[in-house]
Amino acid sequence: MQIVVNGEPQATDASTLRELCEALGFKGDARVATAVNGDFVARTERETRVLKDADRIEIVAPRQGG
Amino acid sequence: MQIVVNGEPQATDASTLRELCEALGFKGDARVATAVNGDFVARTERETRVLKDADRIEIVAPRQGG
Amino acid sequence: MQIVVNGEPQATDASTLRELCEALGFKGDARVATAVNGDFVARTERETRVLKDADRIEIVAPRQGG
Amino acid sequence: MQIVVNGEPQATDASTLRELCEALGFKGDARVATAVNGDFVARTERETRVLKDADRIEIVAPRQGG
Amino acid sequence: MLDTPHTTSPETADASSDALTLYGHAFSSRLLLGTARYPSPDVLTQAVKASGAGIVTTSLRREQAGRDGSRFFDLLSALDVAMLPNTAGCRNVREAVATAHMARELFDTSWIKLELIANDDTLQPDVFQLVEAARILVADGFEVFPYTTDDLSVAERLIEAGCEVLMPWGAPIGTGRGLANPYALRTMRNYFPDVPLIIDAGIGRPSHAMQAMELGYDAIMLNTAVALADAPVDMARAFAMAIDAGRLAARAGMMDERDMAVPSTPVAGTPFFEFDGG
Amino acid sequence: MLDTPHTTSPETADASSDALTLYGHAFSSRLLLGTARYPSPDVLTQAVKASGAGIVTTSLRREQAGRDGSRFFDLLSALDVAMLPNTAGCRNVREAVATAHMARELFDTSWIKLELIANDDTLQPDVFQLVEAARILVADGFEVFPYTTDDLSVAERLIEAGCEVLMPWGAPIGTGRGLANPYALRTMRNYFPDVPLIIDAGIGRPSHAMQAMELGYDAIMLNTAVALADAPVDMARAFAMAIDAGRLAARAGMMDERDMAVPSTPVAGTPFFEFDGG
Amino acid sequence: MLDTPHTTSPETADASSDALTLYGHAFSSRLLLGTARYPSPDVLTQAVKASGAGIVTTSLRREQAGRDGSRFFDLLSALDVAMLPNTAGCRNVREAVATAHMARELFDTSWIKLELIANDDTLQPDVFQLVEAARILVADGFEVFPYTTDDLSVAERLIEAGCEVLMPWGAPIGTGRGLANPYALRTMRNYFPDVPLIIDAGIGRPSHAMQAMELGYDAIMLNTAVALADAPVDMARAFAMAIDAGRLAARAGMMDERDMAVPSTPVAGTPFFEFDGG
Amino acid sequence: MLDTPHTTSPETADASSDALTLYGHAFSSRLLLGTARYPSPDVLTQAVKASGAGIVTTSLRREQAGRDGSRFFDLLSALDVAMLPNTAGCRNVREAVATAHMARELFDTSWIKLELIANDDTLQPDVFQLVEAARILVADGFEVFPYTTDDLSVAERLIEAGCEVLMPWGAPIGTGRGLANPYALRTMRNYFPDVPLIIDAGIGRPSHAMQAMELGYDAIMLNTAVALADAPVDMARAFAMAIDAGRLAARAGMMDERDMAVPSTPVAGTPFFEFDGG
Repeated sequence: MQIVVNGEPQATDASTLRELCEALGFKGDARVATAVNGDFVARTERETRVLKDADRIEIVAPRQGG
Repeated sequence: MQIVVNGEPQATDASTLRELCEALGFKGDARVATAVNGDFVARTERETRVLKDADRIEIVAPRQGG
Repeated sequence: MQIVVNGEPQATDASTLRELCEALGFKGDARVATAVNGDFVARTERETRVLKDADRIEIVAPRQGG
Repeated sequence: MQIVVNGEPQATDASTLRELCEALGFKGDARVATAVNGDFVARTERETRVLKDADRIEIVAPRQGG
Repeated sequence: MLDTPHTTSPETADASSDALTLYGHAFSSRLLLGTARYPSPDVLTQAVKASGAGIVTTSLRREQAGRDGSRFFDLLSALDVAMLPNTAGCRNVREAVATAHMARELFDTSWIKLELIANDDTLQPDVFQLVEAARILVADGFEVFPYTTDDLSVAERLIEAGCEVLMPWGAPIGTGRGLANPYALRTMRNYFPDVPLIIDAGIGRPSHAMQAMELGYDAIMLNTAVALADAPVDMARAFAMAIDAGRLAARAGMMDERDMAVPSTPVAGTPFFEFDGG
Repeated sequence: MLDTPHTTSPETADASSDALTLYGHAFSSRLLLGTARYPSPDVLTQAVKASGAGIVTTSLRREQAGRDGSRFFDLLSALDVAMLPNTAGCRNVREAVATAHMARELFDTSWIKLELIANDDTLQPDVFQLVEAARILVADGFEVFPYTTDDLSVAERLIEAGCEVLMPWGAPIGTGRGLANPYALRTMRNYFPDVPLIIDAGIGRPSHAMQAMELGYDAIMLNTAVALADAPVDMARAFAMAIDAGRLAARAGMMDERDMAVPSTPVAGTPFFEFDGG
Repeated sequence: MLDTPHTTSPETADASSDALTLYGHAFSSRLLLGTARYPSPDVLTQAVKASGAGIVTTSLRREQAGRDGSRFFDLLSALDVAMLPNTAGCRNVREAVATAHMARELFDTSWIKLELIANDDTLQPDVFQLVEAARILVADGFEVFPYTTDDLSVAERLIEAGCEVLMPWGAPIGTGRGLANPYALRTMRNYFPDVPLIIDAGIGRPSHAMQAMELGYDAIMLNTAVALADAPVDMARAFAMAIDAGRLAARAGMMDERDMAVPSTPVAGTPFFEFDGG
Repeated sequence: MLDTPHTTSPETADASSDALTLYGHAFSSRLLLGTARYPSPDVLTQAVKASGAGIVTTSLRREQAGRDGSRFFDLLSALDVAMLPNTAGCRNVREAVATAHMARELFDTSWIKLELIANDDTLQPDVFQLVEAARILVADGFEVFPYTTDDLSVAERLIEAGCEVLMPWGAPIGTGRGLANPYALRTMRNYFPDVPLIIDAGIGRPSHAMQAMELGYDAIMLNTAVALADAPVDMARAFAMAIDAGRLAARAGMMDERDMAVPSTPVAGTPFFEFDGG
């Protein structure tokens, strides 16, 4: 399955958002937040969020800001 | 029938907007424009525009402006 | 003898500036400074400074300033 | 005799300011004004103004200005 | 009803080498003059003539019974200028739309100076209702002159709505303060290089109008500064000259500002100068 | 040697209802134009004509051997304007006095624009030497136009010295910054209501000149802003218009600034208005 | 997820006699400091401490695979300040809303600094999308800090949408120009006397921040002016002092400006004074 | 007679790493406070303390017969500050010189704040008499603090006369207008990088004082802005903070102004960004 993670196209076997996060090395308690196709997906919903081909995933963390 | 003309309550026997204009001394070619209950009524529609109780009529003319 | 003290005309019997100061109630250690006819007269010179008719005396003290 | 004309040192045989002007090619009616050693010398006085060694001469003409 | 501004001699867009073109109509003057607050109709007439304005703004107001409504219109018609009616005093979209329609019928023009006022303190536009009303009126066939601010996001919405001219304020109406934010107005000019931009409101002195023209604005709309001058007719002429001069200067390429002084008179050849300091 | 400015058609002081009168000579234009830094003599000539200036400033500089010195003079003479020679570049009283005398002979005029420069950074006047030189020159029969600052104590000394005109700077020469201290210039205008005051130096844009005229200044002297414009001739005309318009505005009584907005279009009779808020 | 700003020692609203209260939380400091563009994390840490800020702004950005995302968060957590995440870079409502939700989860706070940018030249807010996003986020339980302009009609919509704080810009982000339109900002302050108003963006110097506080603004948000100073830590302290001093001055009742001078030292009793002029 | 300012605990010039040094005496505060126009002696005392000022200005005035003249002096002596007497109200050199001598005896100090007033409208210095009096007083052993303008040619004469400090005005005394000509004051600062320059007069708000410090001025002298505040003691503290913060900022290297916006929050890694515009 081809998806886009943080703007970069890539292939994945993960079937849920949680599996994707784990596959990318984000542990369960990592301070990251997620969105799929432009909509926020809460941490608690990652497990039930099924991925499909061409999904666009955002995985973000706290950074400096003005 | 009680109506409001240019903000002033008054009684009228006019059944149409055209009759009202005539009753108020505005001739057919007077350079005035009209609205009823907040909506513009074109000169050509005054004859067919039937008035009803509590209608609010505006009759306006060109003036100075900035 | 008629003199002017701080802008006010007055008569005096004092023959020196020191005598005038004393006559006006300024003690020897009073924190006042003096000028005669527009020129500064130091405290130490008051005793020897002879007054003459029409002299204009200034006797000033510290005040607020900006 | 060594003099300075308009800031440039030069030798001259001229004995008067008028002779110097002529030697430099300024005709009698040229629209130039003169100074010697910092002082203005009027056109009418050039003939009688005797030059001496080390004199500093200015010969100026109208120019653009702001 | 005509879809052109009412004027007996409309110039065409190529009538002049530096015409102001608004909705396809060309004007040699870059001053739009308001018609309110003059000491008398006669002074108004003379001021309009002295200003050289090709466009004057007007309003509509309630008429007294028995009048024929044409006195003021006839006064202006004699002046051979385009009339640009406004929606001054409107507080909501519905009022503004109805007023625009009445104006179109009264003044025989599809031009409308769209004003939607947010509050009495500043008489600033309510930018949300302004955009909404502009959309409706453009769809109804109007050619809209929106009284707006220097806000670029509002300006873009107005252009999207179909406005071909924008009228940002210089300062609140009637204050005479000039350009309250020249930096923002300069930015706006640069951001919309091809849209006719007319400063509307806040101009108090001819030098204010000139400053705006030097910034590259296309035209100036004003009223109070002329009408309330001690000598309105002379002031109208002063504004006309200032605006023409500002336009000319903007096109003639003004010098840049510098921090340090530089002599205008040439330094070379200065008498008495010597290397030792002379 | 004449004691009048060199011009073939001097206007008399009553030639115009609003003439600028300087040392008994009247001028209809209130612009004094410098003659330096133009791209060519031809552009200079055209710019002077376009400006309508009645007075131009000049200098004197060292002449090359063999020249007859009259080329530039003849160029200006053809323009029928008064010439006001300056002492630009002078750093001390003696230089300035000698320069003034040379200028009087060269330009057939007792007018002198007196400049005594204090430093290169600002080219500001050295106010001490300025006053001293003015005293000497007035005693020598000159009519002095002193380049000064907005300092009132200096101005009073210059007037006491016999100067009948003052030329305060707007900003340092050649900076084009406009009026660096409008507040002080306004104070100066009010303090000397009857002395001709000419802003000299620092003007960069026509709106700067106009602002000064609106403050009540009598005339504007400028050079770089025209000479270094992309189109000097057009810019000369723009300044001429701006200065005339500023004069007209100052006399026509400008409106006062306000903090709060006030409608220009009348409120009475606004359609849709009702007591419940309409 | 908490609905309070993340800080280990939140002050309560009555903790101080002159606290800044934002959505029920009280802060003794009236400076909000951005955390971007510092030379190093260590300088950032020191600058936050030196500033005394009770609130710092943050963002969220894409994380690299394998990271645990907490490094920057932990750095700030150690500083005992409230974090106010922003939506910087968002161009439309949907992005802004999703970003706000991610921020709420990441920073354990319902506070969001809502930025919806209209264009790159000015980075000004898109006021239409701003209001729309504010409505959605308030409905979703956020406490919104909208980055807005000095436009009163926009401000009123934001307040209607449920914003209890407004953050008007002083000038475009990162320009350091200070208050581009002090007149409009003064009007805004007077129009909303009871709404906390925080100047956000454009501050370049401590005197700019102080001027805003003297106008009666409640607080100042800034970043670049500290981060890009030669000595950021000292500059943070300078801003803290300026803002505190400005607050103090605004409450201490500043003197009015005058046109004419008036002596400070008393005139009565001046030596050498006489009626003939002394 | 002492040749030092009267203070019971003079700091030495190396007491502080950033001391203000005037005629060999070092002060940690960069505020000089006037002592006139306070509501009461008690408020004056508290304001001086709150200001942290190391120097206060004073005058001398005619004393009533029978007084011992020391009440005001004793009030200030208790405050442990240096006293700087002025010659306020003097109109000619002779008065100023005599006043300075009387002040030296009265206040046990060779310091004198030299004021020679040109006119009542502006209370500006008469720059000619100022320089003349400065020469005389320096020869008489005084350490002169001249109240002057931003004129560089005057400043150079004062320095030549032996003044080691200059006190240019910001605006006319008592007007509270702030820096009337920041451009000229910036030029002055750059022209005299090593001379202590103290802004004297015209300061109305702490942000005015801060602006001057940001320009690099060494200290600020003020009176009316504190004395006529609604809460003079708080205002004194606000000025103290503003001046310290301005000094700190000037040394911490402020960012440069820009025309175009630049994001503070990093652009890289912005979520939802895509090459097709995302």
